[in-house]
Amino acid sequence: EETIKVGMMSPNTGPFAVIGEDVRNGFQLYVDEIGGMAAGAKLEVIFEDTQAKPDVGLTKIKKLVESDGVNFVGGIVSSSVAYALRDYMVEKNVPLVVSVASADGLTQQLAAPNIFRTNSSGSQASHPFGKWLFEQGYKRVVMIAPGYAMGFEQTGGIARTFTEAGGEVIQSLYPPLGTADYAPFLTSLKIDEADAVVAVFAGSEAIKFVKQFEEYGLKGTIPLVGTSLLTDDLILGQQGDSALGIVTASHYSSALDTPGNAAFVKAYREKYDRSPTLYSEGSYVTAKAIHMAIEALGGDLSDPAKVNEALAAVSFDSPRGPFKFDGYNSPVHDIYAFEVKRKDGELVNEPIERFEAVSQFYTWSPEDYMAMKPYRDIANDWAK
Amino acid sequence: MAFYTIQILNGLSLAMLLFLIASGLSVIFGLMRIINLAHGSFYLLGGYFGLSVLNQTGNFWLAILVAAAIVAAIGMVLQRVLLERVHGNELGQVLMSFGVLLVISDLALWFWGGLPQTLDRPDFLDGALRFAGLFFPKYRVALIVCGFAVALAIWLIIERTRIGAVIRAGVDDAEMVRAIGFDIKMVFLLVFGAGAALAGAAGVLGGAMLGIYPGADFEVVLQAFAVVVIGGLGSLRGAFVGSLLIGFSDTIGKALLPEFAMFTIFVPMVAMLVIRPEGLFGRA
Amino acid sequence: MKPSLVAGALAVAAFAAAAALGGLLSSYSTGLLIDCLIFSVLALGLNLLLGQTGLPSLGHAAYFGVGAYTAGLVMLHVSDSFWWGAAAAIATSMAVGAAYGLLALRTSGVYFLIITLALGQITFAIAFSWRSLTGGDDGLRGIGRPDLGLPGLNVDTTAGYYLLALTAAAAALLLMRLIVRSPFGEALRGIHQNSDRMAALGYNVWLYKFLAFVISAGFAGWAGVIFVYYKGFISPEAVGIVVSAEVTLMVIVGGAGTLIGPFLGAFLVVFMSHVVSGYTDRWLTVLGLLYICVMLFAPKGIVTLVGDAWRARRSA
Amino acid sequence: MSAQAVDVDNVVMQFGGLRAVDGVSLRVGVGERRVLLGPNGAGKTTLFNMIGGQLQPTSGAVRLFGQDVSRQNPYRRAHDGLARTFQITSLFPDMTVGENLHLAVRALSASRFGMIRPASQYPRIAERVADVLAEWRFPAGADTLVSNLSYGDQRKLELAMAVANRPRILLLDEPTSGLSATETESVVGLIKGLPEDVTVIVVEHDMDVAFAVADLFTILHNGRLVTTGTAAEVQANEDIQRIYFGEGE
Amino acid sequence: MAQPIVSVDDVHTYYGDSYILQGVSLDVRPGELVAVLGRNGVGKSTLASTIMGFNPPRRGAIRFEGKALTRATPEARSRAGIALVPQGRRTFRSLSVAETLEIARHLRRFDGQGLSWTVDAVYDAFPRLAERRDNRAGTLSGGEQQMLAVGRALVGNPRLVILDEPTEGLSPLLVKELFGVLEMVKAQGSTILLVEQRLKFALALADRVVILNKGKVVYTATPAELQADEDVRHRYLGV
Ligand SMILES: Nc1ncnc2c1ncn2[C@@H]1O[C@H](COP(=O)(O)OP(=O)(O)OP(=O)(O)O)[C@@H](O)[C@H]1O
Ligand SMILES: Nc1ncnc2c1ncn2[C@@H]1O[C@H](COP(=O)(O)OP(=O)(O)OP(=O)(O)O)[C@@H](O)[C@H]1O
Ligand SMILES: [Mg+2]
Ligand SMILES: [Mg+2]
Repeated sequence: EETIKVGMMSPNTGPFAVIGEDVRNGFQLYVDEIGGMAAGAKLEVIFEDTQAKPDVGLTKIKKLVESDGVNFVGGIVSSSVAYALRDYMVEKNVPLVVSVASADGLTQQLAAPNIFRTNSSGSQASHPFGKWLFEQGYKRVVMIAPGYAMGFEQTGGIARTFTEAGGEVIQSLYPPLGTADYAPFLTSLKIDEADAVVAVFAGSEAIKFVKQFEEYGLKGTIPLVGTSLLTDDLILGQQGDSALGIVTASHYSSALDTPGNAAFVKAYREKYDRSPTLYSEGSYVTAKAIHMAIEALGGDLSDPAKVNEALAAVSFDSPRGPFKFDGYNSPVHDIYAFEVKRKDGELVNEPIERFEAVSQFYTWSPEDYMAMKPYRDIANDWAK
Repeated sequence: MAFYTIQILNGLSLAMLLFLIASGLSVIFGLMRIINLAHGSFYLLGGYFGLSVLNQTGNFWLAILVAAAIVAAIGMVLQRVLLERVHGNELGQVLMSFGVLLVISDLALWFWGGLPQTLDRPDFLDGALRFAGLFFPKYRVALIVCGFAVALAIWLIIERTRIGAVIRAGVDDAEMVRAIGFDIKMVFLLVFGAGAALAGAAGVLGGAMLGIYPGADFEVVLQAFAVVVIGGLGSLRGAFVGSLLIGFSDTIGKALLPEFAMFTIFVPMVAMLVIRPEGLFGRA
Repeated sequence: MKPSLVAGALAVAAFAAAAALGGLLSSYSTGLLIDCLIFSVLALGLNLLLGQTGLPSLGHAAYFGVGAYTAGLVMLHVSDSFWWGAAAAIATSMAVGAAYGLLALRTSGVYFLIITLALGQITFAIAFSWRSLTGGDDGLRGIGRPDLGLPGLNVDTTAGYYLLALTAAAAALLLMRLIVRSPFGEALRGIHQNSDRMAALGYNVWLYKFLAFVISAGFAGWAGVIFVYYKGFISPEAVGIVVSAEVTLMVIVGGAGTLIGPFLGAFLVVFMSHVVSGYTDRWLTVLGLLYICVMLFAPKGIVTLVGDAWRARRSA
Repeated sequence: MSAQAVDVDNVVMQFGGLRAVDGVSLRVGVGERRVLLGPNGAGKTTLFNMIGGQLQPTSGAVRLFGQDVSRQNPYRRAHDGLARTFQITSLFPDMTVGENLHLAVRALSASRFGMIRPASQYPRIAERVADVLAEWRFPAGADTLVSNLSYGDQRKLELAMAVANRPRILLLDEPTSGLSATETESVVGLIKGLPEDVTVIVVEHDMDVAFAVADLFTILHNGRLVTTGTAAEVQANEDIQRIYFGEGE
Repeated sequence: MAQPIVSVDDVHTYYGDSYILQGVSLDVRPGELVAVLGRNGVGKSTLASTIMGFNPPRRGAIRFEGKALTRATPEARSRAGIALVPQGRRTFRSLSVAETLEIARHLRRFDGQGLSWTVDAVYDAFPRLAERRDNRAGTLSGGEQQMLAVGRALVGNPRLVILDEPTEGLSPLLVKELFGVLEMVKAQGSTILLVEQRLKFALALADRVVILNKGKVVYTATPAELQADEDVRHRYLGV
């Protein structure tokens, strides 16, 4: 009996461990759903810990490719890890399906036939959201986000469409990653002059930020909006009522009402006793994309070019809705605006608006888009 | 004006949190010269144990007490079983306590999961104080008061019981301290336990302000060491002033020069050490 | 035969055996060995400060990172020559080492530890935030394998690069051996034990410490060169406190103040974090327990323990 | 001009509220043997520390062979020919006796910054170490770790390291304290056997030793120089008898 | 004769592999002052630290006031009434004079015979220490540290004081003072074991002298007998 091997890379230790767990769970759930078989072959999944360190990630992926001889690699949470692996994977021409890392460049300037991504790219959800914010009546905003690529890209996307629509960014603050206390930043925000605060944080920082936002009396004074990491399903419970009313944008929340989602949420909860998140869903979709490609090829993975083509061509219904790749192997999917609400006693990210079939290039052509300066190099230039 | 008032209060609250974390270390490291990187683990464990107690009972004060007690016990076992064996071997202490830090953080991840957790504060400390058009969280006010109280208490204990002198003597020449009749091992053990208890309590207090999550141990231990060293080894006053300095330089720096936020702790730290190579109140 | 000849022959044999290993092992295992060698060189350099001179630097990743970034930038913007890259990298590392040394050597003991830590974090912050030069948190990528200018030597393959790394590490070891056994090295040991007396005897203690600092930074830069050409990228993580702390632990585990200790420590720690983590999620617990056990049974490091046992047997 | 070997000019050393040395001037000619006497805490070691460079005077100047060295580091003064011992033994405890002497002998040689040739392969230095070892005889052997030496032998090594480099000025801070009678005698012999042009200043509480090695005596008290004189003068001076020997009150 | 206050019985002590005390036996009776003499490196300090409990003997027994102490910890011995003035002073560098005396007197108070030592009594005996009260021991002059080490031992009001070369580094004046102090201690009924290089000093105080050579007791006598025996003096003490 033939075996097809898939490597899964995620951080199992350190601050990102909990995301890594979601990534493994989502993948495993799908593999279990198909009985561990693809096109008649046994699907073997090998998990490796990237430790969220680029050079460790590179060593691990070398093990997967050279020592274990995997046919696909999925996973990857940190963008810096993804960047570190990219050249090696392109050289080896083994398909890499990134489930979480959102760095824009991976599927834009650095796009390659064997590099795929299943979650939104950094600014993908921000583009429609920025325009929408303006349409909601916000004219002037202040932005705050962690001072690294993720923060720059997610705020950048909002800032671009928001300002193009006629809005104004009056201040942008980028506290360094790992900031213990947001008090000095919160108390420096020019909220008197703004209609809303745009914030992008993740994990423990998001919890801290949202709590401190309330502590300093800002909640209720000025709306807080952002991208989904700020209140994702993983941390929402910890944020408690402080998060109520926050509006964010993303392609997924467990509260989505799509045909595929209810069953997915149910299965996931049964198996792992908690709600799925955009991390586990992204990884679930990774598994499904890989599976679909194997099926399309009838299990024959001998020609790398064909494998890449098969992957690029997959399209299916996923928990988030219809899923397919664009010409640069990044997903085209619906984006939502969510609002944190309490439903049946639980906090959920309730969809309040849908933007259909959004690609990473939004309304631009890929060429025009990539000719613009990347968001991560604009950072502080939005506020005038 | 209001801007500066609030930043000063911010700085003060961060400083007092730092001091609460560093006070235990100031005793263990400053006085006894035991390099215990697992101090961060004590903080982490304190936070998690406090969380568990809080989830069971809802009593914040009980959480502090229980966390301090459990962590003190763990600390004493660690000292007796492990750290004592590398007495006087600084590099050995670094490695051994780092090993302990790894084990504890990994087991904590296993047991409590990787999700960042927050500790609920007592109701009367929720919300904010309003004065002169300013808005400042009550919990932070309590933290500031608490920091000053702990500083005073430790200072009094050391002065009153002369235990400080015995400990310092023990660091200079443990054998001779035994020769004047002190069971130096017991003294060290108790002091270590007290330092651990302080860290455990700080875990609950800090957890309620910043949350408790994997990796907090490492962050905390670095800051605590920095504070104690900048203040000058063996000087509680130093640790206190060191906390204030770092708290203020960090807060004010970030408020005034947000673009240089990554440098607001370390650049002042280097500057201080270059100007005062033995810390603010250090006596070598 | 003279003992030194025997030792020399043994060393050559060991090198040959190690070189042959590269051909026998799988490319993944060979790659792991390269990782080990890189960190060995870094640890070896740190050991000159930590073990030899008694200066506990906790910011050594800074010089490693400066070396790696410099070599990477040379490759991306200037030349693909290994020698140019290496020379520039080592020189820059040593220059940064000299600048930091001037500041750090005002202090001693734990104060030194903290100031080097702070300087390391400043370097990290620079690498992280100077996006136009360093690529920020994304790092520098797309760095190719260098041209050694030596016909017949192909470092594009893992096995070929392994030979380069092995030679680089052997060269570092030999150089360090010379330094440690030289009058200079002996003086560093003296300073470690009693710097006041050294000064009274006529040694310029500060200058020795400073030179040791700069040389040690040079070794770190050399390690950074081998690192960056092998990985093809460099990002701020490599400059941060985690790497600095790891290297320090490697030195202590192996045995501070010994020549082989840093190698042993590096191999052990790299092995643990790559291989054991493939078997259990709790590998950090295993690593932590290893540290604890080493200190329980070999408080001066493994090499020292083995050395002592050997001497005891010989004299018995 | 015939410079003094050591010329201390009105030096003051202030420690917080305490003037440990309070305006002392002292001139010791080339080849002279001088003993510093004074009660405990008189400031003798502090004065030595200022001459040796371990402390910088609060005010005043120290000249060696006519050169002002007040702001010079200890190592520079060692190169000017100054060597000293410490009252509280100051050795390299984890090295052997031989290695301690190696460090001492090498301190002034050009090879001290050598980074290539092994330290053991400098014949001239090895020779000198062997000479010193032969002269001083350490019963435990040259390969004994210093931390395993008895206190007396450590004191002896302290001295041997100071003279190993044939200094021109030698400061000895209580060289015989802790030594048994036999060893004390041999140290006295060694001091007396030093070449004539070596200037020696000794702090010594053992009067037998003091009278044996020196011709002139300088008395310090409470940080001040009381007087300088010959053995006879010292013995005849009532003040000195009172403050130092505790007689005649 | 009275029961010995401390009796050392065939004690063998090692440092690692080096065999230092090779069967030393020694009795000291209450109120007696026994001087231990011998050249450098013969094991005098080792004997002192063996009695204090720093390095317990491999073989042999030590009894104090009739109780076996061979395996007791130093702190237990201290509390039983033994104090040590170690060679090389070993004062607590970072403690002030006052702090040192304060912690040293802390635990014990004997309802001793005669006058008991208080911190003030130490200051009276060594006025210099009173002046330096607030200075850290690490900055004291050598002689001052020696006084402090003696004071530290005395404020515990021990029944047995072991002094290891206490006159080392003391000026003649202070040697005299110390002499007076030791006479006073003796007069109070404490017992003293004195290791000394200064023969005159030791002989003037001692009731009995013991000479150690190569880890063995080679001679026991009264001071007068030793004075008379030039051969022994020359052979073992070099005078
Ligand atoms: N670093 C210092 N800080 C404060 N006081 C000091 C320091 N060094 C020495 N002293 C004080 O200065 C005085 C003189 O000390 P010094 O060591 O010079 O005396 P000394 O004459 O050598 O005495 P001894 O014969 O006892 O060795 C002493 O009272 C001592 O306590
Ligand atoms: N820590 C140690 N480790 C190993 N050997 C030691 C140690 N301390 C002392 N020795 C050895 O033990 C022997 C006796 O030393 P001890 O200090 O008891 O001599 P001592 O009679 O007090 O001499 P001194 O008059 O010089 O003080 C010496 O040969 C010495 O080298
Ligand atoms: Mg002196
Ligand atoms: Mg002795």
